Amino acid sequence: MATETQTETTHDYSLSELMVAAAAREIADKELVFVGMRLPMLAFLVAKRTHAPDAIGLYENGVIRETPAPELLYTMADPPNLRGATLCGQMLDIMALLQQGRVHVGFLGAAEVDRFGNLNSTWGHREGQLFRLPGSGGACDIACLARRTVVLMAHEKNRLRERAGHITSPGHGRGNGWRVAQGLPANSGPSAVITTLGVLRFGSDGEAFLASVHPGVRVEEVLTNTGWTLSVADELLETAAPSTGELAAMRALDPNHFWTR
Amino acid sequence: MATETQTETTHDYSLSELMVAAAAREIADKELVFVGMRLPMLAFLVAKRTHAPDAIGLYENGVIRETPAPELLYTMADPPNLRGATLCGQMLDIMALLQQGRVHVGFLGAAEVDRFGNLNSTWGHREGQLFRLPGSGGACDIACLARRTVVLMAHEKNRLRERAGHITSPGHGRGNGWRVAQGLPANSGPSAVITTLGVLRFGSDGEAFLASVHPGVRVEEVLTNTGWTLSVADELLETAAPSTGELAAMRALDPNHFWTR
Amino acid sequence: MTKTSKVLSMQEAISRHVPSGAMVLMGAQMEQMIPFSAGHEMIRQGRRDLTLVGPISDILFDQMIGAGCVSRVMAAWVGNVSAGVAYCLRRAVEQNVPRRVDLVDYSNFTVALALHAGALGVPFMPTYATLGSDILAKNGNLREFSSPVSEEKLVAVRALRPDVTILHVQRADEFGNAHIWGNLGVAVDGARAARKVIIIAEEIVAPDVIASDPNRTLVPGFLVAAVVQDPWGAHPSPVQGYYGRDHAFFTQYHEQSRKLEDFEHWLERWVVRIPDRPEYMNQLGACRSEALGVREHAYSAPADFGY
Amino acid sequence: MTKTSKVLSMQEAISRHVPSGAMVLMGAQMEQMIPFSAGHEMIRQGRRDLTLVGPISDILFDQMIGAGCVSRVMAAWVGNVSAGVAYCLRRAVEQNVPRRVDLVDYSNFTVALALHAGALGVPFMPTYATLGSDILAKNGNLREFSSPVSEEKLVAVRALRPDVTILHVQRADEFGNAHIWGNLGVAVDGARAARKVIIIAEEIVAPDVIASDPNRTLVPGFLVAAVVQDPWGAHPSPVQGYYGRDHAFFTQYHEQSRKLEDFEHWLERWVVRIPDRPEYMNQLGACRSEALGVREHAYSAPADFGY
Repeated sequence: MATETQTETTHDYSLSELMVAAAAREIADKELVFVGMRLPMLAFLVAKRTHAPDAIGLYENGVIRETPAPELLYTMADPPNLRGATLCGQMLDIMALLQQGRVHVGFLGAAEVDRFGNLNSTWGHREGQLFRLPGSGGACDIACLARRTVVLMAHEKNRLRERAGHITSPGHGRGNGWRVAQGLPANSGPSAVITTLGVLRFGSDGEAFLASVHPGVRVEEVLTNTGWTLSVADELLETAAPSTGELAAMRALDPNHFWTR
Repeated sequence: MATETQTETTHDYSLSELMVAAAAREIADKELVFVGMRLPMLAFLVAKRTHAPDAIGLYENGVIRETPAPELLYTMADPPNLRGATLCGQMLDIMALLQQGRVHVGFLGAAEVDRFGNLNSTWGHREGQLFRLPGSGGACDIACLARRTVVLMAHEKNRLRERAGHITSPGHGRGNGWRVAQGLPANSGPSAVITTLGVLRFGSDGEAFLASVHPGVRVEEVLTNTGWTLSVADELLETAAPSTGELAAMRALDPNHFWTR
Repeated sequence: MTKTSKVLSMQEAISRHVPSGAMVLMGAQMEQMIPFSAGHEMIRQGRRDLTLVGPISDILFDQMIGAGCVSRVMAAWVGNVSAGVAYCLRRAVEQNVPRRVDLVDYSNFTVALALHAGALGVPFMPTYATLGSDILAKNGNLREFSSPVSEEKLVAVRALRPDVTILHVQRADEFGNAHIWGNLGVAVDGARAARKVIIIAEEIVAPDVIASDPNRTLVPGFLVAAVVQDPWGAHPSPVQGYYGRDHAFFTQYHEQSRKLEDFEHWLERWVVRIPDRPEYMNQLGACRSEALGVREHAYSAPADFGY
Repeated sequence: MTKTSKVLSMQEAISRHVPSGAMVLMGAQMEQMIPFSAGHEMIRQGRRDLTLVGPISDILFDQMIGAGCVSRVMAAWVGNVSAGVAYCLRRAVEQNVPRRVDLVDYSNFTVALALHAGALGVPFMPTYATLGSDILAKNGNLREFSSPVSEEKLVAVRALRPDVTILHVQRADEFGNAHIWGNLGVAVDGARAARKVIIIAEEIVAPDVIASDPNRTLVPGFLVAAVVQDPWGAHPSPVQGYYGRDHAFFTQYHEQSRKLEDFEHWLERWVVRIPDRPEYMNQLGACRSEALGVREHAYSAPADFGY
């Protein structure tokens, strides 16, 4: 590991806040970002207020925003997200930008992710029982068409599985050029999976590897909680803690920790 | 002939006015009408002010109007046609209604029409020389997709040809189910050709026949000026003269006879 | 002009235009302007075997599934956007309670494209979306094919034409010409693809108001079968410029729909026993509705259509 | 925010963003808001080998063809809408004067669909339009194919992505966010399909004015390469809310372009010798411009984006 782990550090930030900060750093300035809901929405707003002031947010309900919404959003169609938007239009207006390949990064959640970054948000399973989840929403579209996708999810062994039970949103499929063989755009696909324990990235073969662990997390803990034999980066990093500026931004946006509880 | 021709009648209306009135009568009340420009535009407005007050006008630049424009229009995008419109939108909004089969009747002009109602508005010919015309505009789309199409044009032998030199806008092709074989919608196609001499309609085999002659026109005159051996209806009619109401409507709209000179 | 008004009461509009077995599009504007009052009236009138269509549904579909109105859902996402899963959907799909519901899974984009194809009058729309997914593998309305103009794989999204599209809008005239603003989701194509459109309006205004801005008239009246004036009909979802989202109501519904028995109480209390939206708002209370009202108006700059 | 203004002079905008050989979309709003001032600047800067794209062109394409800027036109209709044929087009096509121009004939709908495909990021759009026509037979960008979801013939309209789309609009902010109202033609897809967009605005207004009505912002600034403030830049075509159509100018052009020599005089007088639009308007005369001005304003009813 590149930096020493400090297993007993007293954090002055929550795990959610760490994940939001890590997600925010996946956005470069001036990029077009398919924002989504919940933690990614917060991550986008944090990025806007810190290192990526000119990032542009796309919301699949038909909204494009260059200025951050002035209030906490519970949904992308909350009135503060529409007033003063760059553009309010149809879902197709937004999806068109995605399909043109103009969208740099999209954020996704999922019930399951597998070894090749395929996502399941349709059918969960618990103790051998299938249970129904809400479904794709725009996740499949973003996973197919954004240049990069970033997933945020809890790191649990039955959610990081060798093979997703249902491919709601294709990642690298079975690896090794699978996306291109399917007809998906070149230079698209999963870029990072930010979990409650660390950050996974993807090799050129399409397989996930552990790129960083969160402060205080042991590598063994990550491996034990992953449903396949997870490779570890030669130069494993420690996920950088949220900066003061990032924390200030997210707390200003979500003072009651609705999304970062 | 159903009514006696009166070859020496003194008309108190112009030939253009007769044609506009005949065109207006092709519109039934509450129909969706692809209006076009020039005489058809006037015909639509006349219909609105007389027998078809609830006809709805569609303009391919993206305008839908239920109320007639308050002034004479030189183009469909003249400001009076937009103010107070039912809808202003994109060309696709209008073409979508056409392709859905919702449009009852569309009006077209052409340089040439042939035996089966195929239209040429791309390449003219005069004394063996081809000359370039403006092209389809929306004519081809309307000819393909409207339930009925009505053509207005001058009746000249070199314009009513056995076979159009170029099929800009398909009519009944070569007749006998040709449209359906091409993949065009069932129950679509040419309905009437209103010329300076009479009105042609189409048999179930797709071939044009003379359905009425304008007051004062002899059948021989029509036949001589048609580039193929034109069939004549068993019950040939005389085109009804414009009514007082129709004339009043068109003169109110075009007092200086810009379109009906 | 001999035009006749299309204004009906909610009861009449649903009674005349939404039969059992119909394919109904609701929630076209995503989390905004969900036609809850129309859905509730369908529950009260005992509709059965509906096919519900929409990109997402923020609890309305869940309520109608729980009430037994639905036999099929064609959607990308059914749940509770700010609170999580849809319990009635889960009970229906996992346990056939109160009855079996077939889910036809789409992505948001492919729902939009299916309606776009319907609106454009073509049998399908091409897309790269869903390639490689199990959505493509399992949804018979999505089919892989080869591009006729390039060496590419594409997905053909089969056109959908709902029997009825129900849109909640800010304002309309009595003939159905409707102004909508804010995020539009699939409202435009949803209306134009439909065989019938029902407009639920916060306000019915003079035709001149609508005609003053024909670019905002996203649904022309000639496509509309009925217009219902039903203020607050979208609650708990927001209507831009009229009221905000009642987040707490969504959270409460989440808790109160977790168990079947609790859901049945919720349904009785908020739908079955309620005759109409004014009574619903009475029950909600003036205090709550005032808190959701507009605190600061923000009017659009005028566009001059003069000449 | 570190955003920088995109405002350029017309000379700079054309010089930087419209090279010879480019595929340029103009006239997207049909007979409204034709970017004459931009086209005239291209003539003055001596562009060559342009491919012009548009559904129709109300004399602008004819002028550019006559000036020798154009080697190809992909359009449905090139002429003079109120007066008739386009004489420069005819001379070019029939006699290669001043140079040969290739015409790729479309219908209006297929131009719109080609741009729609470009805007949607798919290789083609399906349609029934042009089946059975010589337009389909002769245009290589239209290809018949079998529907992958039904037993039907369809036409695949290949996507077009112009190098530059030039839109004349009512108002924009300095970042290119543009409000357009009235008939939109193919402006929305035309802008979104393009690799670059140049906005020619009657007015540059504060960003707040644009942001007050995000539903009217049909072109988001991040797609825009340059914004030019050029009042009266669309004359003789109309700009709703700003000025009417100068019908007489179209008629005069018709007469004055009939003969090559007369056209050359016209071009010298109205384009070559004129440095910019203010000088053009001086030459037109205040009397004429006053007559074209708005006599009666007609403002849109406000939409409330508040909450």
